[in-house]
Amino acid sequence: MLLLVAGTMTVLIVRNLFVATMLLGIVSFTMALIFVSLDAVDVAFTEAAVGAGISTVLYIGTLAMVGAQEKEKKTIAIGPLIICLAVGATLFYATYEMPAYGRATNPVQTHVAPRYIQDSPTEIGVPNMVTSVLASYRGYDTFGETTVIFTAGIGVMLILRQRRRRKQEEDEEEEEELRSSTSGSLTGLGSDHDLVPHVVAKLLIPFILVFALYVQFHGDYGPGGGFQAGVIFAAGFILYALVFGIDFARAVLDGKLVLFLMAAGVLLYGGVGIASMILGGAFLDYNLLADDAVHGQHLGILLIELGVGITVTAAMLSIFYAFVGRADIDIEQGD
Amino acid sequence: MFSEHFNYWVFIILLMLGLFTVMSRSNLIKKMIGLSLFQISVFLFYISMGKVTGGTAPIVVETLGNASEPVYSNPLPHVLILTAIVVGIATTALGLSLVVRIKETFGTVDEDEILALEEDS
Amino acid sequence: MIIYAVVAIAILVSIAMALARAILGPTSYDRILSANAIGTKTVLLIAVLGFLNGRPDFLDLALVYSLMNFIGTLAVLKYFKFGTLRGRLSASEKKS
Amino acid sequence: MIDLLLDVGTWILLIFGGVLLLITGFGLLRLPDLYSRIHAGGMADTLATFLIFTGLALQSGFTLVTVKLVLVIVFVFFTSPTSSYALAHASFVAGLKPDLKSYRDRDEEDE
Repeated sequence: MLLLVAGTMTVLIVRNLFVATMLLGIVSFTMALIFVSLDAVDVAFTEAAVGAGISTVLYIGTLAMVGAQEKEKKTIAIGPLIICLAVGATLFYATYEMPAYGRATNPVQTHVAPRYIQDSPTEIGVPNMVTSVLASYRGYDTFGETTVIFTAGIGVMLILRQRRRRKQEEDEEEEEELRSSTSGSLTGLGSDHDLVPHVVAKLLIPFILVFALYVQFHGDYGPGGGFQAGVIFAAGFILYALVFGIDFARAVLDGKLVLFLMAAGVLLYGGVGIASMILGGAFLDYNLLADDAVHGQHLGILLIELGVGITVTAAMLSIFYAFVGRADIDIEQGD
Repeated sequence: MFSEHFNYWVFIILLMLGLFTVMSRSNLIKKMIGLSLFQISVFLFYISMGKVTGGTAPIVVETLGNASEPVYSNPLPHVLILTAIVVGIATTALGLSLVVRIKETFGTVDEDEILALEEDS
Repeated sequence: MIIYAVVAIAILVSIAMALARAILGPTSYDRILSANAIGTKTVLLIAVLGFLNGRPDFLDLALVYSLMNFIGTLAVLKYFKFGTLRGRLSASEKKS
Repeated sequence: MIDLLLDVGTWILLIFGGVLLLITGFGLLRLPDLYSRIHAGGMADTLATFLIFTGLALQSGFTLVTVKLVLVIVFVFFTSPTSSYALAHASFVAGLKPDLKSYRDRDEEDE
C-alpha cells in the first residue's frame, strides 16, 4: 500500500501542472487511506476533507487564473539534486537509530501519552481521546491554530480583494479574451446541459449540511469535531457555488457575514477561556463552567469545538470567495 | 529489519521528492505542490510514530466484563497533525493567492522570468 | 475474516490499475476519470478495513470521502468546461 | 441457521463485488478510448459498491453502522453516475470524439 504512494509521488514530479493537481488529489486519497490503517481516524477524516476536496478546488481556482502550462526545461538541476540526496542519506542513516516502528515501548509512547489515554475518560468524560486532548489538554495550541486560520483567511482576502492595476501584459489579455469568448465564466450559471448535476446537487446539499452538523456534535464520541465539520460545511457551500454560480451562494451567505462569522468563532473560543477566568480558574479551564468538573469539561469542549467549526467554515468560504471572485473581476475587465 | 523501518523510508522518499520539487522547479505553483508533498510526508512520519502494533484507534470502546483492555494508539500525534493539516491548507491558500498576485503584476509565474524582469526594471 | 482481506486485496489491485491509467492516460479526462474511480474504491476500502479491524464505526469517513470525491470531480470539470485549457486538449487529441 | 445464511450471503456478495472491482480495474487499463473507460469506471464501480456494502450490512445487523452503510450506498448511487455523466458531457463538449477507429480496426480483424 505504501508503494502506491511512492509511485504516485514519482509521477507527480514529471507532468504538467494540471495533471499534477489531479495527482495531488489522488495522493491525498491514498494518504488518508494509510492514515486509516495506522489507526489515525480523525487525521484521515481531516486529510480526506481538506486534501482531496478543498485543496483541489483551490489549486484549480489558481490554475484558472494563472494558466496551466509549465515551461519545459531540459536541464536537470544538479545542485538541488545533490542537496536532496544528501538530506535523504542523512535521514536514512538516522532511521537506524530510530526505535522500531509500532513497538509500545518507544519513547514517544511512554512520555505523556499514557496519561492522556488512562485519565482522559475519567477526567474529561469524552470517549474520543483525540477530541479531549485537542480541546482540553492542549486547548492553548488549538486556540493558536484557530487564530492562524483566521489570520490566513483575512490575509487571502486582503491580498486578493485589492483592485488590480491597469498594467497588463499582452499575452494575459489574449488569454482573457479567450476566456470571455468561451461560453461562460468559471463561476457563471453554466450551460443548459448541466441539468443532472443541478438536480443531484439540490438533493444532496441539505444532507451534506446536516451531516456536517452531525460531525460537529458527534465529535466527542466518534471521529469528527470542529475542524472536520467546518471543512465539510464549507464544502457543501462550495458545491452549491460550483453548481449554481457564486452569486447564488453569496446571496445565501454574504461575504461580510462570512467575515463576521470568522471573527465570531475565534471570539467564542476566547470567550470561553475568559469566562472560565472570570469564574476563578485559569484561561480555558473548563472545570468551573458547570457545577461538576466532567460536566464542565463537556460544555467547554462543545463550545470551543463550535467556535473552531465556525471559524474554519468561514475562513474556507472566504478563501474560496476570494479566489473565485477574483476570476470574475478578471473577466469583467477582459470584456 | 525491513518492516521495522519501512514507514520511515517511505517518509524519507516523499520528503526528498517534495524538497527536490521545491528547489528545482522554477514554476511557483509547482513549488507550492512540492511544499504540499513535503507537508504530507511529515504527517506520515508523525502518524507512524504514534502507531502501536495491535493497537486500535484512540476512541474508548466499552469493554464487556472480562475482556482485556484494548491497546490504543498514541492520540497526541493525531492531534498535532489534525490541526497541522488545516493550518497547512490555510497557508497553502495564502501562498496561492500570492502566486495569483505575482501573476497579475509580472505576467508570469516562472521564477527565472520574474527575476529577469526585476533586473530589467 | 478472510473474505474481508481478500476483498481488500482485490480493491488494492484495482486501485493500482486505476493509478496506472492515471499515469498513462493520454488525455486529462482519463486522469479525472481514474481519480474519481480511485476515490470510489477508497470509500469501499475504508469500509472493508473497518470491518477487518473489527471497528466498523468509522463509516463517517467513507461518507466524507464520497462527498469530497464528488465535489472535486465537479470542480475540475467546471474548470475544464469554462477554463482556458482547451488548446492543450486538442493537441493531445491528435495523438490518440 | 440464520447466521450461517447471512454469512453465506455476505461471502457471495463480497466475492461478486471483488470480481467486479477487478473487472473495473482491467477495464480502466485496457479499453481503447475515454468513453468506454467511463463505462468501466462509472457503472461497474457503482454496482460493486452496492454489492460490497450490502454484504457488509448483512454482517452488521440492525445498528447505526447499517444506517450509515445505507447512507453511503445512497450517496454513491447519486454521485457516481452524476460525475460520470458530467465527465462524459464535458469531454464531449470539449470536442473529444469517441475513438471509433479502434473499433473499426478490431472489427476488420475479426472478419
